[in-house]
Amino acid sequence: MAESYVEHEVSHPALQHHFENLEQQREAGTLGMWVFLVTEIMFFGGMFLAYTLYRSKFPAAFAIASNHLDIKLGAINTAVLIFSSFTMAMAVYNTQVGKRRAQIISLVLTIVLGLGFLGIKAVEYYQKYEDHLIPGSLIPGNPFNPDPHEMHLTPGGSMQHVQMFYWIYFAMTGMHALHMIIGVGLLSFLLYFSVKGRYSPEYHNPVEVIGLYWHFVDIVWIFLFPLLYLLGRHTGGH
Amino acid sequence: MSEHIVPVKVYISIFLALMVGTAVTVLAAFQNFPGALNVIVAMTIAVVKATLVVLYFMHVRYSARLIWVIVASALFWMGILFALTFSDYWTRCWLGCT
Amino acid sequence: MEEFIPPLPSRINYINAEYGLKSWLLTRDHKRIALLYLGSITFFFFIGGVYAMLIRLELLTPQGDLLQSTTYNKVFTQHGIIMVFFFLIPSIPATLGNFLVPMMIGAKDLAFPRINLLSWYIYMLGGGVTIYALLAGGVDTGWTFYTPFSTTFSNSYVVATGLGIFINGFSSILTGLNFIVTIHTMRAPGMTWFRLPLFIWAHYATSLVMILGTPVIAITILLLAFERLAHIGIFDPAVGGDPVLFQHLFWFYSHPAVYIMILPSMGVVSELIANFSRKNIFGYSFVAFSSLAIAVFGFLVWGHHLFVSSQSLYAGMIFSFLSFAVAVPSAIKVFNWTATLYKGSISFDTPMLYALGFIGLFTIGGMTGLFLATLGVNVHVTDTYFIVAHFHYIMVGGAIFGYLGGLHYWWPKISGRMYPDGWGRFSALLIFAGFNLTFFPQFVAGYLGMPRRYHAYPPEFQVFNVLSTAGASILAVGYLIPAVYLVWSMRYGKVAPGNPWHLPGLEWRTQSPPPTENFDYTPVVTWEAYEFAPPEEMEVVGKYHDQTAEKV
Amino acid sequence: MQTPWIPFIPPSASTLSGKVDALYFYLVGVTIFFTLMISGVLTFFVIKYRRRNPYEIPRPVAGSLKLETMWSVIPFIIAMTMFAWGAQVFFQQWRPPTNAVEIYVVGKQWMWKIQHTTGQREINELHVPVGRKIKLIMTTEDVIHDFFIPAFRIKADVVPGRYTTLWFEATKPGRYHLFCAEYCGTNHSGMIGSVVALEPTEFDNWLGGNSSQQSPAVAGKQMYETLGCVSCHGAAGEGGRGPALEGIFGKQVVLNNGQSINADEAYIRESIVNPQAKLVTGFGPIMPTFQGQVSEEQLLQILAFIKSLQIETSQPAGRAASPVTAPSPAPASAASPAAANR
Ligand code: HEA
Ligand code: HEA
Ligand code: HEC
Ligand code: CUA
Ligand SMILES: [Cu+2]
Repeated sequence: MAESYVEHEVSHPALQHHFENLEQQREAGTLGMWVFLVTEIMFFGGMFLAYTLYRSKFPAAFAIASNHLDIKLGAINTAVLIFSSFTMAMAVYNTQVGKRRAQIISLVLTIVLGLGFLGIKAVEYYQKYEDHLIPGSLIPGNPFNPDPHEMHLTPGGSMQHVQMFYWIYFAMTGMHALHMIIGVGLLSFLLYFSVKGRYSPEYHNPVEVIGLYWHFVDIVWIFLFPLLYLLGRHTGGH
Repeated sequence: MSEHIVPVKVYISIFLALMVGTAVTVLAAFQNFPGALNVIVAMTIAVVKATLVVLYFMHVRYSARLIWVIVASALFWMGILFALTFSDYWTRCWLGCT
Repeated sequence: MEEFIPPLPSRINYINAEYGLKSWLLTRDHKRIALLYLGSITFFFFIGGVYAMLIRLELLTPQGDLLQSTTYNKVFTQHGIIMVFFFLIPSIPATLGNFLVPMMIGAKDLAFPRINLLSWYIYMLGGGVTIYALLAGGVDTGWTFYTPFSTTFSNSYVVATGLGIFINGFSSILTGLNFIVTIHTMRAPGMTWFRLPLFIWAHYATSLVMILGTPVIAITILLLAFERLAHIGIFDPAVGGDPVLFQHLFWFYSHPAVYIMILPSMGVVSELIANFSRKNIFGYSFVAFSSLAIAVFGFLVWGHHLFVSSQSLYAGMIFSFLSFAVAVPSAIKVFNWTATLYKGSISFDTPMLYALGFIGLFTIGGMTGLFLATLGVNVHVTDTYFIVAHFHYIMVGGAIFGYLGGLHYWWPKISGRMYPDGWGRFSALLIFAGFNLTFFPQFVAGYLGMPRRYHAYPPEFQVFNVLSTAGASILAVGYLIPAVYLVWSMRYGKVAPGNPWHLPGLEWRTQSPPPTENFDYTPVVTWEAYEFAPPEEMEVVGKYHDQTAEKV
Repeated sequence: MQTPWIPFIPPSASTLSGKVDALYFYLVGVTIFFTLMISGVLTFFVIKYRRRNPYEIPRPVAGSLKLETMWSVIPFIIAMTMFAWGAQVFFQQWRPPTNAVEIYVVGKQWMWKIQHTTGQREINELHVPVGRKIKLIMTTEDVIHDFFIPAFRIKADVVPGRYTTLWFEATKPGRYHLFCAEYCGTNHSGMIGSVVALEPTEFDNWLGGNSSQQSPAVAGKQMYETLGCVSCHGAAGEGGRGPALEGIFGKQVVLNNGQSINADEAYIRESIVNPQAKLVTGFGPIMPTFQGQVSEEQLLQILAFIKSLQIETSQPAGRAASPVTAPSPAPASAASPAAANR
């Protein structure tokens, strides 16, 4: 039981008082984000479960409903999001190697692509609104009431289950979009501090951590796209 | 635990692979594969894409073992949620449905 | 025994470091945040307790004469919701855990102090929304919110209450996240995983459950709220959904949540048993790993709440089997605690009385859990008072006993004052007696068939209900006494030395109350957990160690 | 209560209740054993090793792998005995015997509506004969309820949109509690009633005294006609624009996606309220949904009618393959739907 104490290092301005050094702070930040992403996975997991259950119960209705989604916009959006993930990765890279300008450009691009994704999503939502495909009375005054003929309601599908598909669709893409909006907010925050020159090769944990979040949101979409837009296409894509 | 800087080349190849994956999954969706194969193909491609993002964009390939454990446990718990819920739904009719 | 500690000039601690409301409301000090939580959960406990007394008074007579049936339904629902989500889940982690996790591992604070403060605000916001819902008209779905009653048929404030619980969930997630990261990255030099006090292991396991389970209840409640508002649904059979899916998702969280409630308490009891018998815990690694095992296996058994819900018979068997498996780690703990006492030097301070009470009552509560996990018996006793008795034995007799024991044990550290020991022991015994009188008769009433959530009941059950209500009155008094003397002691209690019990834990090797950064220097740990030594050898590892907190 | 009052045990009045009680006593025994053992050892240690001197530091005791294994394995084994026994009783509770008399139960906020196959209706009361196996086919019109008869040690949720079953064989005549055990709203505690178990002869008298009512199958036939099912499925279910319904109950039906499915209660119910969900091969999606037009009770009646169709069909093969729904042993065969069919 010897008496020994660990002295503080000379500290970096970004070092918070309760950490010993930047390395520890970085480790904590990254670990924190990963743990948070685990909660996100479970959060979406509940919806994926509901989706899987009902698709297996009502395959025909889900195929019909899914065929009515705009596959072009969906695919474009997937590309947009993957691209934004790439620019995000580049933002981290440029910070790590200390290229300020390239770092700012990558962040701006990521934000623009993120907004682009949200814009396209909004167009899609609007189409669904026009087709009266918003389930239940989510939008008061515009209840779920698609034209059955439009829907090509084929043998084995029931309108009720089509509506259920759309509820799951809106719940999942809506939650995803919410995460995108939060992500764009976080990126703007990063951009602001990048312009002020806060991040450097020694200290860039926020860029990294927000990058992790952004990639996670991308991954969710990588699953949503085939599940919502693609499965059931082969039964007769309209 | 000094950090690993991934070269730009790797990022670009991953990006391209993801784009190709997207194209393939769209094309595959219109093919009429037998049985449940459509689902399997679509999900396999999605899993591959997600793995690429996790390993390279999210740097897990170069990260501490703890991060691997975290990623694995998230998947494991999703697995629990699915497996045990479906243990109910799939066996409901074993005794004849009512 | 204070001779060992040379009196030093009184100095600044976390309480008197800064003054003013603002310094509290904007604090990032985990110890102050713990006190903020302590105040708020006590408030919610008393609200929940008043509801409990209303339940008990109503059930004094078989006719529903005191409250109307709608009111009664709201009362037990709100009792359950407040006690579970706003009292018991945050109780130990957010107060004792918040205060002690950094101190026990030799850190200056939690990894994310701002997030820690945020979690308190989220808790208060969630609590505020819930209180609003209660005042606006209340909610009558039962704390389980089963659909389609909650989505379609109830006309009470389901959405607002759900929102409160949803918000509150994030506070729990953030606390868990903070603990996990802190325990991983901020242990003092020499504090290896197997030198961690068992309290830390328990909190680590609890945090795992918090981050893995809570998001699922969050999304479930959110979907429920939307389904109610928009008349759509994956849970509502009228529009093609399956109400049993809701039950799966609800219990996927809420069963593990019962381990959020009990694991921290088990952690406290491990500390108490070891420290008040001055023994290293018997089978340290078994106790540590059983916490993790409970956290992991706890996720595999949720379907035992669905045995009669029309769930598949085979799923029922799987869940029953796994429920029995999860009982084994609990058994390991109970036996190791008992064995720890062997050849110890056992004192009977108030915290130890609570710990001993815990072991006994938890055993009864846990064993009756096995009744419920036994399929054939479950069919008869589910949704009767047998269940009510089971979970109160664990949640009140177990979890709250652990909480009160811990609160007394660390009170000198938290407040810098001693509580009156005589009163402490007296109220511990009173609570023990009142508790058993309240809930034991409910086992009997339950097996006789008295259903739960009944506002009026057939007269033959009255005798058990009278006993129960009598017990609850004793219990209420028993809870009031500590509330009074603890508050009293903050001002008038004997000043506590840094290490009043002469214990080896890091939290005792600094002054009471601790300074803002806990230790003046980062301590270096060279001893094992629960390595007892003569007091003069268990030296202080922070620089100063004074005996007297400054009197305000 | 007519049964003798055994302390702390509700009246035991079904073939199952003794089995549940035996298991329960086993559990009580194990619990008492462990509780006494632990509190006994605890008390002993606490007294024996109480602190005698404030300075004493006991010697640390190392753990013992042997002990740890012992107290993990033994409780596990004990737990497995509970599991196995419990599962065995559960199977008996859950698997209805094939030759049981069916009774329909519909839960509704806040009452139980019961109908016997012979037509007698009851509310919040259920008359059953002693010594005969009874199977309840249950559903609900609104929220989840739970049919609980403590004296028989059985209960099961009734779930909207589904059919659940319970079975029992009463052993002692008497009047027993019937509770709703799943919280269902304002008057949950008022959703109670009684189960009256009668000696078979008394029961037959009771049935006879109440025989003016239509049997569910007859009522179902009327529904079948007024709802216009006849126009597609034919007057006696012989088929037309829609598939034949004769003898379909309990048989495999081939769907248009090539799968085949057992035509049980749930399937027939779904075919009526949501006909598009599963289409019989060779037929288009022309059957309209009847959701909202028929109550759960009426659905059960139509179901009874469709079931009854197979009694008269000359295809015993179809019946043999099905979980046989034997004709009710009750005497009121005059009200049998078959007769009405002719
Ligand atoms: C802190 C809370 C807590 C804890 C820790 C537990 C622990 C356990 N619970 Fe409990 N439970 C609740 C809170 C809790 N429960 C609540 C709130 C409900 C009702 C919810 C509602 O519907 O409102 C409930 C309901 C409930 C049910 C559902 C009943 C129903 O609705 O039909 C079941 C069924 O299996 C169950 C089982 C168990 C088991 C097996 C354990 C085990 O973990 C217990 C393990 C402990 C021991 C076994 C004791 C120690 C061991 C020994 C002394 C050695 C001897 C051991 C052996 C021989 C194995 N509980
Ligand atoms: C942590 C969880 C927790 C705690 C601590 C308690 C504590 C208590 N509970 Fe609770 N209870 C639940 C969780 C909890 N309960 C849950 C989840 C349910 C299920 C709800 C549902 O069905 O949806 C339930 C249901 C429940 C019922 C069943 C209701 C029903 O099914 O109809 C009953 C009945 O006796 C009951 C009683 C009590 C009593 C007497 C206490 C006592 O221990 C409380 C004692 C405390 C005080 C009394 C407060 C302190 C003293 C004062 C404030 C002084 C002032 C007092 C007076 C004016 C008298 N509870
Ligand atoms: C407009 C014509 C029409 C009417 C009216 C109609 N049905 Fe049908 N019914 C069909 C057709 C066509 C099918 C086969 C396709 C399907 O499964 O939906 C069918 C299938 C069924 C089935 C499943 C049969 C099987 O072999 O699996 C049942 C049961 C049924 N109907 C009952 C009813 C009842 C009861 C009513 C009245 C309340 C009714 N039908 C009214 C046309 C009709
Ligand atoms: Cu019906 Cu409770
Ligand atoms: Cu449980």
